[in-house]
Amino acid sequence: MNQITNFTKGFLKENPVFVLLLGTCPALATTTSAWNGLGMGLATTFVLVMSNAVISLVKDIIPDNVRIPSYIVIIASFVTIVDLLMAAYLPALHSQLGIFIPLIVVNCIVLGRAEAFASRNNILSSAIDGLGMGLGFAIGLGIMGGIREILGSGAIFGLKLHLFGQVDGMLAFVLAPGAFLVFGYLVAMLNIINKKI
Amino acid sequence: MKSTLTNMWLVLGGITLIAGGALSYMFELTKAPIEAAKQEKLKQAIAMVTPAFDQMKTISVAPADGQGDSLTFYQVSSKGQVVGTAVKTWTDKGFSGRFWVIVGFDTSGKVINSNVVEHKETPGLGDKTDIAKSDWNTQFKGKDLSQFQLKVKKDGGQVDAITAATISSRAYCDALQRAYDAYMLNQKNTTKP
Amino acid sequence: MEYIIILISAIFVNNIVLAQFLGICPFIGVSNKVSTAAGMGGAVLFVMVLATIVTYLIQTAILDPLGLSYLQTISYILVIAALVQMVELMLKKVSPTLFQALGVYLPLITTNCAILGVAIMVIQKDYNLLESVTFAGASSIGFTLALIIFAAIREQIDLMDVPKALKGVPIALVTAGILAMAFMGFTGVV
Amino acid sequence: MSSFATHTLKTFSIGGIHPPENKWSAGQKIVTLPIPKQVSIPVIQHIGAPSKVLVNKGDVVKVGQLLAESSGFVSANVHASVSGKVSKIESAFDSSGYKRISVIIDVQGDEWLENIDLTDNLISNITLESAEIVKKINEMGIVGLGGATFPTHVKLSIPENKKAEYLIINAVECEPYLTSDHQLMMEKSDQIIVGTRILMKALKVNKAIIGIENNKPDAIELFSQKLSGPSDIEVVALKVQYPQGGEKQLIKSVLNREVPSGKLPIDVGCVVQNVGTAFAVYEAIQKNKPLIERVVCVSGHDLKNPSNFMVRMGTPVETLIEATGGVPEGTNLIINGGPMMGKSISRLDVPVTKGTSGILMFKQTVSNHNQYQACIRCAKCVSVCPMGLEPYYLMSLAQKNRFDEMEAAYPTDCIECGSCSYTCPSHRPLLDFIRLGKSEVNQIIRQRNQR
Amino acid sequence: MIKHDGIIKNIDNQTIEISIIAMASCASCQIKGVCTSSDVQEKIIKIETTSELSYQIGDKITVEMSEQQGNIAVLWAYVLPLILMILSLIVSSILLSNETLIGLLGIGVLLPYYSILYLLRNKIRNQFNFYIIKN
Amino acid sequence: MNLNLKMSLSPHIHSGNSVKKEMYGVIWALVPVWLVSIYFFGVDALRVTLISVLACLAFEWLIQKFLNKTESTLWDGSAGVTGILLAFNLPSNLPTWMIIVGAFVAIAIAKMSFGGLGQNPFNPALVARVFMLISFPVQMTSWPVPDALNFSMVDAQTGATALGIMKEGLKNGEPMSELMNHIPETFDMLLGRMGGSMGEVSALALILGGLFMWWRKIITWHIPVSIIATIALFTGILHALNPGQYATPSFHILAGGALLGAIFMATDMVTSPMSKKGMLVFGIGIGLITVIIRVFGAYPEGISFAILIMNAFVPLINKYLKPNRFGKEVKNG
Amino acid sequence: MSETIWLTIVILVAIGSISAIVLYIVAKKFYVYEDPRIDEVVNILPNANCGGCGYPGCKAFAEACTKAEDLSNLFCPPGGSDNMKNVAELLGLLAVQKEPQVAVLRCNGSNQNRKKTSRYEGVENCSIASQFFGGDTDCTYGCLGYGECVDACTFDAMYMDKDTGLPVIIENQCTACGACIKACPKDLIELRNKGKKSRRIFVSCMNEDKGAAAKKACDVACIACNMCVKACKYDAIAIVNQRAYIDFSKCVLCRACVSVCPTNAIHEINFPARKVTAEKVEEPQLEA
Ligand SMILES: Cc1cc2nc3c(=O)[nH]c(=O)nc-3n(C[C@H](O)[C@H](O)[C@H](O)COP(=O)(O)O)c2cc1C
Ligand SMILES: Cc1cc2nc3c(=O)[nH]c(=O)nc-3n(C[C@H](O)[C@H](O)[C@H](O)COP(=O)(O)O)c2cc1C
Ligand SMILES: Cc1cc2nc3c(=O)[nH]c(=O)nc-3n(C[C@H](O)[C@H](O)[C@H](O)COP(=O)(O)O)c2cc1C
Ligand SMILES: Cc1cc2nc3c(=O)[nH]c(=O)nc-3n(C[C@H](O)[C@H](O)[C@H](O)CO)c2cc1C
Ligand code: SF4
Ligand code: SF4
Ligand code: SF4
Ligand code: SF4
Ligand code: FES
Repeated sequence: MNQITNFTKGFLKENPVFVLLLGTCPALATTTSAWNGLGMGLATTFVLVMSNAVISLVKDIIPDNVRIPSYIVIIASFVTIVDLLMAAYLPALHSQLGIFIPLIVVNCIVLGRAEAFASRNNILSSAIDGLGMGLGFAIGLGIMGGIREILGSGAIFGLKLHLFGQVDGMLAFVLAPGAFLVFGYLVAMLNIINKKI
Repeated sequence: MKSTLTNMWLVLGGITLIAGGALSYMFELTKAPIEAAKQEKLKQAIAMVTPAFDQMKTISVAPADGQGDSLTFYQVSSKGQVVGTAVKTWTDKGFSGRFWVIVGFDTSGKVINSNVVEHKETPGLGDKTDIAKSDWNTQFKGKDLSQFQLKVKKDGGQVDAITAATISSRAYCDALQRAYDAYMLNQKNTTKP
Repeated sequence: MEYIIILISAIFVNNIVLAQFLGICPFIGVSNKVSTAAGMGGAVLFVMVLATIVTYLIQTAILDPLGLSYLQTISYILVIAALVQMVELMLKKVSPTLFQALGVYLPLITTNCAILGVAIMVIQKDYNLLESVTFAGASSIGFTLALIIFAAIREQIDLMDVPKALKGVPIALVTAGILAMAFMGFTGVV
Repeated sequence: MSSFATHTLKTFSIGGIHPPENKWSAGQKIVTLPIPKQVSIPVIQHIGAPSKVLVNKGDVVKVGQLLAESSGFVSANVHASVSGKVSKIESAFDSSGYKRISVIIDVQGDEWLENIDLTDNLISNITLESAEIVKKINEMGIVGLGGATFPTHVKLSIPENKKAEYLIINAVECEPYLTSDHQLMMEKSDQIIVGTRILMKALKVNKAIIGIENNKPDAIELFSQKLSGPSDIEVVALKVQYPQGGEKQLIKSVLNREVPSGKLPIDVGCVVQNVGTAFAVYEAIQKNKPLIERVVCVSGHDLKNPSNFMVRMGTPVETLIEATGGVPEGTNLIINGGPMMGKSISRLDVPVTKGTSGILMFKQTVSNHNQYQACIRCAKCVSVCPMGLEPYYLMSLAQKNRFDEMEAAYPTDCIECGSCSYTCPSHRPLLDFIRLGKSEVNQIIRQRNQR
Repeated sequence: MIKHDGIIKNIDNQTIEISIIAMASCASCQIKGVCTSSDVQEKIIKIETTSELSYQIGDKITVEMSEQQGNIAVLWAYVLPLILMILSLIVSSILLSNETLIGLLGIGVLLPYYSILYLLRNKIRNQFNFYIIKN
Repeated sequence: MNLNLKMSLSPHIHSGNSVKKEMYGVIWALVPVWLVSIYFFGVDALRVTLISVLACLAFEWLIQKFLNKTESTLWDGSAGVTGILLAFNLPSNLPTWMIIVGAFVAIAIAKMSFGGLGQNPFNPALVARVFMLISFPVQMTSWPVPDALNFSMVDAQTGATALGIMKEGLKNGEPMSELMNHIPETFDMLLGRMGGSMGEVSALALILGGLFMWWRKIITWHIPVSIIATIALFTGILHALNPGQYATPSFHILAGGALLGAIFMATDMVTSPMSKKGMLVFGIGIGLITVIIRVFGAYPEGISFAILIMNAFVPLINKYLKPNRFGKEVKNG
Repeated sequence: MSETIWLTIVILVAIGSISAIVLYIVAKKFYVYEDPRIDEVVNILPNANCGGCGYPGCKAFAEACTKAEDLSNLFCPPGGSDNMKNVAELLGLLAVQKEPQVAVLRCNGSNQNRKKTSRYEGVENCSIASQFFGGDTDCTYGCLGYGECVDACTFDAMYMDKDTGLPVIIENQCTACGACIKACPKDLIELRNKGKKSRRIFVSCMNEDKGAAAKKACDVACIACNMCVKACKYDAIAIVNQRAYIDFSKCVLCRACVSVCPTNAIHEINFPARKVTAEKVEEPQLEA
């Protein structure tokens, strides 16, 4: 496969959030603002790239029967590493994302990519695949966070936009209902876009 | 690869071994920064409501009326001299759920500053009690609570309530009152360094 | 009282799906029929409680005393994965008929997300064992409740002429959004 | 409304509607229509298997002569309604809009078979035995005249493990506009009573009930008078409510018995027959007269003379209409039967058959089945359905071709009364889709039973 | 009724082995290959028949089971052990104070439960009926 | 001979009822309420209603024309009803743009996303109201104090609703007897002389409208009666147990939106159950949840949430509480 | 080495190996090797998920293919023979060769050829209409024109021609999945071999009435006059139920029958034009 399409497919055609609907929980929970969404996405990207690379490196020595447990250990290790690093150096973001950092380990994209891609391809392709998918995820979360932030608190990346006069924004968008609504309409939009191209 | 019992053991053992090694190394590496970050957070919260300090002492104190969970006192001192106390206090009168506030008193019992630690109030309403969202709680700065009527104006006090969030405003006052009462009651034994 | 508060809170006020955003995948993906949703709820209930007990024990008996709580993620996920499989294996050995009936009846979801999430949350909330079990049970009841309501709504929507672009997952999400809005009415009940 | 209007009037329990009655031809004496020049007699005029044609082109037949013979248990004989020469045997349109094998007879005179008693004498003495009655009813080609044209002998042949307790005579005529049963009752009450007794004898029951809706006070009075005193036949006045004429509803109304879903009236010990059928039975048994003519009510918007006619089977519908003064200007819908259950017809050369109870000519019709809106889930259809079904749901499933699921919603219970479509504010053609679903579900059930 | 399409894999005396291809809701899903939340693997169902039926290996068939039976299965497999587990937790927590022990007792109750299930396995088998319909 | 006859299937006659007639019936029933709200809230009441209705119609038209490309149902009145009921759920001093946002949520999100009239599982006006309540809590909880025939354009004074006063007071630990002094008289509540949303203030006008709809057979009694009865019963029990803590049933029924909700919003046929049994269960559910939220929850008013929550249960209710089928159980007399 | 590192490794290895044992046992009992070829087969397939093959979706079909020992019972109509050949190649099996087929409409009772005798104002649904009456013309066998077949086609291979009132099949889009055949209550659609150069000849009429009645109802009805039967040298035509039927396994596309038909009931498709005899309503790809 061409490395470029390999890299870009995660953006639109196979966008993990809006098309494949993987990792819906973090997508809903952590997108209260653009930074949070992006942060979560990048953390996932890190895990994805690293675990894809490592798995493709060791794929040949892993016996079939312990494939899944081995993958889980590898992935979980990277998740723990991200968790520790963020706690140490990005404490504010870490506390915002909370429980959803350890939950990266069960995010379907990570294990799914390991199974479907990294276990069959070389290290470079796997890393690129991970990066593409991860960035697709991160951008998706970032956009969703951005929309919710603009509508919900009238700001983007923390910058106040003063859109709504006497109120900051429509609070529903930073709360649970807004997450579902924005997600729903974004999925629909990507449906349409993908059909058009 | 075909699986046999030995290669499975070897591989899985190897992977966990390496993972364990890497993780523990990482843990050792980040231990200090994490601890520092945690301390930093607390310190910042305390520093915001107290004068500059170089030492801190943590004490757990029961509320003045003896009801409910105890409060945490962070007695701060500079150059061996107690300069103030930050009190982490709570109230259940919030709009929803328990409401945690930290308030700093100087040695005379005046409020230095106060802020929200943790709350479940509605974003946009109750969260205006947070200094990051609005400067509502600056009205308590420097107030001597023995003179200042710690009640919202509607209830005959001196506090301007947040528009449409009287409940949260009241709760905040309640938390401060609890801290103040406990502080005054315990002042005798806590002023000693 | 403590337990009742945990129960009501986890079912209605902080519903695991509608407010905590855990287990969304099965919620969106598998909730098409009411009967299956109810059955699945039973399965999740059992697995969630069992997993919570085991991970709680691991945390309090092994990780905490040894100062290794940072191994939470990795050990939980391994244990949960193994546990779920073991239950299945037991069942198959013990009563092949039941196993088959379940095989026909349910898409066996492991809802890793929700199970791991609840296991971690009980530790974060400093619950004791019984509180943890209550919380896990209540969370899965909340999950089942949301799933059943949602399955019924989707059965109905299935008969409607939803605009093409919104068919399927998008309209399910919009519905979930409105449902979450409605459930916000329970704010402050506990 | 009348002296019988008491608040204790009986009716059925669930659903029902009350459309404007518009019984314009009420009270019009039954006029015997002249015999037309040519008749076209389809060999299938009943529910069941088509009959086998016995005559050939060129044969000369007499009135009452057997034209086609019943070809199975659920099937019926067809007799010549006129005398003359068989000019053709071909498929011709009947009122269903499909072509059917029909015997076309060019009328010559009016020659009857000798054994038919053409006098007006009332013969009340029933000489035949139960089994003989059923046999003769079969021979005479009697089918139910209440609309379904179900062969009467089949209904009278009670399966061995069941027992009839009541004969119920359906004199409800709940369809708006139609008056044929009403007029028949006013003019042939004695014959109907004898016919009822014949049916009772055939069924070996000693109790019959005639159910009449309260909008026919004269008929109620007449029959009550004739049957006053302790009698084996009881007259029950019923509250006006469509579709009280549906046999399950009627049984519920008069006896408060509920025929279980998927079961027949006989399962609750009842047999329901139309008054017209009772009259036909009388004529068949006592007078040897096969079912060759019936009362047809002709009515409609702006019609000059709404009438009730006694018509030979096979007479073109056109003849009836002309006798009432022709199709009124602006008529755009002609219905064979009542407005709730009848079928529209597109041509006037189709024949009157055993099932034709009325011909209605309408100007503006409110029902346009093609312009309907989305269901607003108002539950009106649910509340009027006499069978307690959920028409909105059945229609949605049928629209989406989800017939598998539909089975669980009991479309087979639907009696096709049309109350749901009548009442739906969104003008949804509920019954159209339910009929479709019904036939598909029946097919599924049949397939399953075959396995 | 719950219906699944399947293929006959094996016929052995009175037992028919059917492979259920995929759960209906997953069959058309584009990511079922990578999904970990639902089990989309092949499931093998063994059905004992009493009558000689004209099935062949490779026949496409539909397996049917009533929803009620499904619910009974869930009851036996999950709900009852859950109730036992919770009861055992409550009882032992009244008697004991060591949480680890309480927890182990809670889980431990599953062992006798499964043993009982094992003893009852033939009884249970008679409670469940699957129907197979040839497509 | 070709008469150009129409071939159509039975039945050939129709009751003449139509969606339009039903919807305009509701609009007529709402007129008294509207007049009362204009009487008390002045020009602002007019403004809010007008904007809300126009915005609802506009969104309905735009979406049907350009997005869904379905036939226009603009004039069947359903969007109008949604607009009016939405307006009746708002304080009369709400800024115009917020009303438009609400109309958008009602029509675009809650109605058209599901396919339009008849397809939406949730009551559009209530989805909008709850959305706005969550989004604009300040504006949505400051109620203008009613002032008869005040047509001046000056901003009216704002205050809390009777329920709001009650909730806040109880949170603050004030005793019920004390609180009752701040609360309007029963008679005022009947007429509408109290703070609140435009449509909920006058109990009499609401009941009048309800009776009109019942007479026109637009609604049946089951839903409103079961809601009100449940609220009365439940609050009655609580009041009897502890009068110092819980208000009287009549207060709970007359203050706030209980009547508006029970008569006009819970009865929305699209989002309520199909069988009579179902309607009763639906009503009881709404009553219970309303009281739970009002008495134990954070929100002073609970009927909007209660109706939405029960809307979610409607498909389940429809599935398990079917109408009595003829011949299902054999009843032989 | 610090204590943490020690403990970590010990605990992790312990937990890892315990769960690994469980997972191993389970995997051994449960794991079904998912044939990677399934995905490859899916990639070859048209991925229309139309169900034409009898499986719930393309993936299920692919799975069946990889498991099957021979492909004789497996055929994907949309993909056609070429596609199956590729699948077979990939799996190292023998493919079934089926002549490519296409749907044809066996009714030419357009608005022009068949006059309306009544006005149907019912639900526009062929099944419902056909249950109710024979149709709004005197031919009770012909197309009702409410487009149920068009709705059934998932490949957009059909549309209703407003002028003729008949459905039209777009030849190169039709995959011969047969959905329309199931949908049509009048059984008017048939799958016929595409024929050489996509040419085919068939009788476009299903009327069973006697000649005169049929002709009266519709200008292009087959009147069972036997002319074509006589004209065909290959015995490909037979008259059953008052209408002719051309067996496409015998027809050699000689066109002899076409010109003798007095009512133009026989259609030829994709033939070069010849001397103009009568106007014919043809399928549109002739122009295209
Ligand atoms: C969605 C919503 C959220 C609210 N959140 C809060 C809150 O967090 N804090 C608060 O004091 N009041 C909150 N309120 C308002 C209270 O219910 C109550 O109306 C208000 O405190 C009355 O006080 P006022 O006199 O300040 O208007 C909220 C109201 C709504 C509708
Ligand atoms: C297969 C079949 C068997 C029937 N057997 C009996 C019977 O044994 N006894 C009876 O009273 N009616 C019998 N019926 C007649 C029906 O109950 C009913 O009268 C008939 O379908 C006409 O009903 P309608 O005029 O209400 O539409 C039978 C009908 C069918 C279709
Ligand atoms: C909706 C409905 C309405 C009916 N109305 C009448 C009616 O008014 N009069 C009548 O005799 N039969 C009516 N029938 C037919 C009866 O159900 C029943 O078939 C008939 O009375 C049996 O008698 P028969 O076999 O003598 O026709 C109606 C049937 C249905 C389904
Ligand atoms: C009795 C009745 C009550 C109604 N109540 C509401 C309502 O509360 N909210 C609303 O948006 N529409 C209401 N409508 C209008 C209509 O049903 C609503 O717009 C649909 O839900 C849109 O599909 C009502 C209509 C009727 C007939
Ligand atoms: S036609 Fe059928 S579904 Fe409709 S009301 Fe009558 S019985 Fe009920
Ligand atoms: S009467 Fe019409 S609109 Fe009302 S529920 Fe039935 S189908 Fe729907
Ligand atoms: S539905 Fe008919 S026209 Fe469409 S692809 Fe299938 S066979 Fe061809
Ligand atoms: S071919 Fe058949 S399905 Fe298609 S429009 Fe004609 S009648 Fe209807
Ligand atoms: S991401 Fe949470 S269940 Fe899938």
